[in-house]
Amino acid sequence: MSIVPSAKSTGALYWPVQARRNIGVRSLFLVVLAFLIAYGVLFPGLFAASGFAKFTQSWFPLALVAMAQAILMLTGGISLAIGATVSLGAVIAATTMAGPFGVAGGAAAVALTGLGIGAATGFIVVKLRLPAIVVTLAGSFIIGGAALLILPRPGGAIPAWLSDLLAGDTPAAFVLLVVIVLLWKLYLATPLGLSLYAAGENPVGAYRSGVPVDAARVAAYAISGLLSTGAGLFVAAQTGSGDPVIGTAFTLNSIAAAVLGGIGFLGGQGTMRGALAGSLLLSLMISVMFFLGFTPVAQYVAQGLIIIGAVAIPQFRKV
Amino acid sequence: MTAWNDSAGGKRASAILKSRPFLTLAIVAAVWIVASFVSRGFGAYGHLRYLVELGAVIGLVAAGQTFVVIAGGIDLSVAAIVTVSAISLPLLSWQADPTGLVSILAVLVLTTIIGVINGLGVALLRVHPMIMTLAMATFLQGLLIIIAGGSAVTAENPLVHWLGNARPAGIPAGIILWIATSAVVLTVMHATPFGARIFAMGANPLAASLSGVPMTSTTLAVYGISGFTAGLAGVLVLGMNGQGYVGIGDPYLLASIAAVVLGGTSILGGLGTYAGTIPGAILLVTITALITVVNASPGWRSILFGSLILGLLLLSGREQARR
Amino acid sequence: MTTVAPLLAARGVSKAFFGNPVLRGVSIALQPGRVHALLGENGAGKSTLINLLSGALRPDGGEIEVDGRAVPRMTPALARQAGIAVVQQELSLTASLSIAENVGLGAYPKRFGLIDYKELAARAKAACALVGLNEPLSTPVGHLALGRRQMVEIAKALYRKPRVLILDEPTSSLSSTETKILTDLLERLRGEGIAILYISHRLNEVMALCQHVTVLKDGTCTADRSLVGTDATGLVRLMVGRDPGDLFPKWQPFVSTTTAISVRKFSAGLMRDVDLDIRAGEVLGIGGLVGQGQEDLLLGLYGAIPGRTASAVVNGISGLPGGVPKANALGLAYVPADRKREGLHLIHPILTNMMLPAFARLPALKLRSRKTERETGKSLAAQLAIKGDLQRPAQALSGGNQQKVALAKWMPHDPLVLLLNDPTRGVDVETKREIYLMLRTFAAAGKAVVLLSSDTSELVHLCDRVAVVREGRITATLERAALSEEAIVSAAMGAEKQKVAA
Amino acid sequence: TTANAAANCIKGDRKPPYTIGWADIYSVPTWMKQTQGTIEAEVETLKKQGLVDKLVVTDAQGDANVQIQQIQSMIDSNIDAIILIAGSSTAPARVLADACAKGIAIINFDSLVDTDKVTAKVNTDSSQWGDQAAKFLINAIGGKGKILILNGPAGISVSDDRRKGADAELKAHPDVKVLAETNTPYNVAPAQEAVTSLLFANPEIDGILSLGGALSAGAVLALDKQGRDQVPITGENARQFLELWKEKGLKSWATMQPNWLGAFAAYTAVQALQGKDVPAFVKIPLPVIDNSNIDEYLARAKDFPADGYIYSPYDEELFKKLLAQK
Ligand SMILES: Nc1ncnc2c1ncn2[C@@H]1O[C@H](COP(=O)(O)OP(=O)(O)OP(=O)(O)O)[C@@H](O)[C@H]1O
Ligand SMILES: Nc1ncnc2c1ncn2[C@@H]1O[C@H](COP(=O)(O)OP(=O)(O)OP(=O)(O)O)[C@@H](O)[C@H]1O
Ligand SMILES: [Mg+2]
Ligand SMILES: [Mg+2]
Repeated sequence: MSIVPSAKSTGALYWPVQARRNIGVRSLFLVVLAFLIAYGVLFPGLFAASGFAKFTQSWFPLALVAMAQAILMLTGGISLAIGATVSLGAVIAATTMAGPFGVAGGAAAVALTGLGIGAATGFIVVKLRLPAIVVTLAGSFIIGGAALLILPRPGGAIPAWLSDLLAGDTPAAFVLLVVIVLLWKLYLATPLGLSLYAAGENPVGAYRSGVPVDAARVAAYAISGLLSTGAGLFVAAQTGSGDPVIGTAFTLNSIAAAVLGGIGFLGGQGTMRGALAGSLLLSLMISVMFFLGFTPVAQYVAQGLIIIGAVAIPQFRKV
Repeated sequence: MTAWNDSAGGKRASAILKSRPFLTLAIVAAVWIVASFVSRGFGAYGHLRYLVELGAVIGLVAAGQTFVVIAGGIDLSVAAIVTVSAISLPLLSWQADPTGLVSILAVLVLTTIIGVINGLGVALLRVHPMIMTLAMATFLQGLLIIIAGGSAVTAENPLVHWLGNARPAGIPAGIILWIATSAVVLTVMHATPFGARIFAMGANPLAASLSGVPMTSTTLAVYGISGFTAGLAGVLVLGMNGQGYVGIGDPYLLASIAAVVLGGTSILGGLGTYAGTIPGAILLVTITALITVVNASPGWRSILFGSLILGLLLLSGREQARR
Repeated sequence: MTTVAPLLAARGVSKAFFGNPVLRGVSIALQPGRVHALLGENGAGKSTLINLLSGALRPDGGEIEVDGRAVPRMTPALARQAGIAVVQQELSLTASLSIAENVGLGAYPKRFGLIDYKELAARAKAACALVGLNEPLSTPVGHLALGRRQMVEIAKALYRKPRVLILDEPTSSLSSTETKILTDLLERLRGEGIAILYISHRLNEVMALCQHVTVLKDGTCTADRSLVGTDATGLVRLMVGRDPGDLFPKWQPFVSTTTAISVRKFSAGLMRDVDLDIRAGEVLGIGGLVGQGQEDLLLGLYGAIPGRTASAVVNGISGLPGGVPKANALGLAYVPADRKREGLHLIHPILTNMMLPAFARLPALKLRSRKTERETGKSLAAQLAIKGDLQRPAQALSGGNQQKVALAKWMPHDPLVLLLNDPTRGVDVETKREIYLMLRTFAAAGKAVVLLSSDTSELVHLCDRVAVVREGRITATLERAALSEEAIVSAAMGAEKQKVAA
Repeated sequence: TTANAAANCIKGDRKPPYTIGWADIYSVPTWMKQTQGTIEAEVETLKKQGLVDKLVVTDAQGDANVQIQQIQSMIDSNIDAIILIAGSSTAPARVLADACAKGIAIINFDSLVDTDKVTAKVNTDSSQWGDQAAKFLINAIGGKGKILILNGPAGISVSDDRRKGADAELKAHPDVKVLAETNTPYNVAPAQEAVTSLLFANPEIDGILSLGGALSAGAVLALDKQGRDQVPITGENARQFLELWKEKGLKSWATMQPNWLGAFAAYTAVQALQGKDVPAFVKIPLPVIDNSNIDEYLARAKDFPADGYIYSPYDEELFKKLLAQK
């Protein structure tokens, strides 16, 4: 251990703390950067306004669900209901926004549903001490069932102006993502937000230190639900309508993105920027493989290799 | 775990009665009894026998999954392995193998190797099990594109057909296979040093390795076993359906995990028993069958299914505090 | 002084876990300006008592009083408001958070609802300075060595500006320098009128620091008196209820010419190019400041981390063991310092923990014999005085008893070389005595013991030789005749480079 | 569409040879592989004619969101034509509109998208499918009796359309009692499991209305395993089902979603790119398999995968005829 007296002024603590957290994900950042460059070379249109807009739009929902999963995993939880929750969010958006309460009413319904589902799940997992993986598996059937009740088949509608705003040739998705990341940083700068880490890694110690462990975990589930239905709203806007099974694939993808980004399963390990980078890699991979002209078989093989490689290579450098 | 305590007779009996496996079994029985009141034919002997036969497929997949989960991992490639097994068996059948045994063995070797490769990734590349097995499932999809649909000629494998359809002494062969597998699994898990190593590895890998547990070989063995039992399930499911197809294994991924956890094995590793997974598997097929015979819209059915699992989870116990 | 209402007190508290009584009608009163020692054997209920005092657990009976007033439902939050701070043994830290964020955890200064990092930095820095913790405040705690984490835990308690400071074995993983800083600090805090409750198994510290003592035995209070006029022997008598013998067994020279382990230019982890001979029949001590690479030395020899060497002979076989199973096969055994994380499977039965090395080396599919396991377990428990049902999970044992289990599991294998990483940390005197006796007997049987210890007196009185490690090198090897606490400390600090040959 | 106006989305600025993008939703299932086989064969023919130089294939792995991203990439790479089976009947609408605006020929077949912004949609009539199947079954059980309905996954428009298509017939025959309905993937195993449980719960069953895929084979196996007599059943052209039909002497009727829809989509795309007018919706008449022609199908069985579908024969003449219909 280096026993270096701290010469830095005490005022600047926040930024050094942030910088130290990058250490674990640096190599992933490099991989992502390499893919970004490859994408830019293969498709120069990426740097045009519309190319950039479309690219961020296809990444955006995955980024949201990766965050939704990561925040749970940071507290030592997990959700297999993310996909179903995305579907429910999409369905609610597509059935309410064209109705009497309009876009604002619809957005409120989507947000409240997400918060409510998340809080309920969190309550069951945290207060009743049931294993999150099965609770959320059961939850995925219940939530998915609710989506089917609301919209038994794809349909509904999102006002065109909203679709154009969120998923037209505008950088709205990117701006939204920046705002959400800022909000996350803000949340992490609150006592409740930061206690996510303590509550995830060392709940007993955190409790003894006076951290409201249960509240922090339930809040994480609620935020996760909000992010998931939010992703659903965006997907609905992006597609102009609702589909009760549109979110299915997001469950596993969100876990893959989070783990790829260095989020551990035991709680308290990893950072949100890592999870975001993980989701970006998953999204980039699809487009890059297209432009490289991979056949489906090659796509499957390459996808597996990239995922393993991104996780294994940093491990090797540690040894 | 309590069922495997070494306490004296009476204490032991009460421990068994209080144990998770027994509790799960009691819940299965309760669901069966209630369901046969709701629906006339549900409790018929033939139906129960069929449910157990269906449970055998989940039970076989979940056998390997139990090993993996106890060892602190998870195997997301089991569904793809079941499919690979069911699809490649006809391709590997040939004339010089009249009983079909050789082809079955060949397939099981193949799926075991797939499992061992998972283990290599986890143990040597140190890729998280969830990621490693997810990537493996992706690879296997690519493999399936190549091999699926190649079985232009239905290759009749007598042993596979027997497994899927025969009923020696009135008991479906699949159930017999399951019972035999369960006996081996329970013995290996609870009565051998290998089993003890797996529990140790799952509860605290660092302490296990410092205690001399051979981590790499144990990990390879655990994932190999999972590949093997998933392969076996693929053979059985092929026999029961007469035809393999892409997607035949899909239902068994979440089902195997759910059976393991409903049976009381901790998803965090280190605690559990296959004795709980067995009723856990039967519980799942029972609920699925129950949902099928209930007349409701797909949405309500899905909600009912989820609520039942949640309710039973509440009954069958909570995760213990850890760390 | 006794007329003042105690800042914090327990009145006749009882606590049982799953029907097993752990505390029975225990009372304790913490007065301002007094360091109060809480003594007792492992498992006597000390930690449980402080958990009651600090609201982490709720008593089954009796009352907790703050400033003479009963608090019906004590919680950690209430305790904090009442100015009670607890130093738990590295328990309450979060590895991924920085030092400052750990120190302030649960009591962050706020501005507009956000953590005020500026204020946090200032206050954390002040708290850290008190305990001599000078790493950058942004360092993640996970990057710190165990002893430094312990200092963070203490800083965390001080950060709360407590009126009552409770320390549960704060020195067990501290080096002597760090211990000195702490004792000086406690002296000062006492002078400022703070009430201090101090738990330790190191009686010399207790003698030097404390004014009053409460002794617990099997969950009841057996003594509650002033320490004035009591000496260390008297203390031990209070604790064990009879006359203590000598803590350290009589040292007898053992002449042996065979070397158990011999390495040249050995590197592993922090250790660089070390030459070392470990003789059969000796207890070789490893000393030095915490975190100089001592642990890597043991782990490297044990094959648990990769090591390089110019030449190595281990129990007659040349070459380093490539991996733990190979090391075990060569007769090496390792007992880690952090028993909870590295030594034990807390959720598994005590018996299973004891049998694990056997499981690791038996043929994988040979059927187990429950009967033999039970018998082995029973005899080990008897040998090391581990009481109670061996089917309980190891986490139900008190810290000291956990340590015994971590040691006991190697005994059936008759290791030729025992690599011990601070084996008496948190162990009560009686058990320590038993362990010391065991180690000497072990050495006398012609086997080698390597004892890494943070307790210098242990090194002085128990070892045949002590190798002192500093910055990854062995800077001195002190033979028995040259062994003294001063010699070890000065070698560790590098005050003078010495190479004393006997 | 008037006679000399080009087809929808076509601007006439794209010259042969064309690059065709095949946006597959999930390439692993056998039906999809067979479909891809017909596309590849067709593309080979078109290549020989110098009309096509490349077929780009993407696989969305069942995820409608990925399919959208891949279609976007196709647009970005300025592809000439996109043929697709949609992963959602609504989701790709907006990205397809973008493609259409760029003058890319879009032929959507099998699973359709609710949008006009495509060159053409090609499909059988799902509603008619349900209607004809119900007609056959009701007729086969003599206008009254107890039936089970097996349907594909819930929440998907194809299964919903087929089921709705059966409604009118069912309403018209109040003596036909629907005992139970199930939604499962279009596969053998789940159908067999569901039907077995339903048979125990409802000992008297007169017929099974099965709405596609390999569901019927599962139902037949379930009856067979319980030693029950087979009942009239509808189905699709899955090879396993057709073989069971013959083996058990079933009273059956089947139709199909011909795999050559893929080849036809590729053909249509090139036609449209060349400035030919193509109808916005090409309705493919449902081929019917019944006892009169099942032997013809089974005679060709060995050319098809054991877990595949025996589709009706096709040739360019057929394609021309289909395009000519108004
Ligand atoms: N949560 C718990 N569940 C069950 N038993 C417990 C629990 N906590 C403590 N015990 C038991 O209570 C007894 C007292 O434990 P405690 O930790 O208070 O002892 P201690 O005096 O602190 O010992 P040590 O000196 O070893 O730290 C022990 O026998 C321990 O096994
Ligand atoms: N939920 C629990 N179930 C069983 N035992 C527990 C539980 N929580 C704590 N214990 C045990 O009770 C004892 C008291 O807990 P505590 O955290 O105070 O440790 P401790 O005795 O001070 O240990 P150490 O001396 O190693 O720090 C410990 O042995 C701990 O492992
Ligand atoms: Mg204690
Ligand atoms: Mg202790």
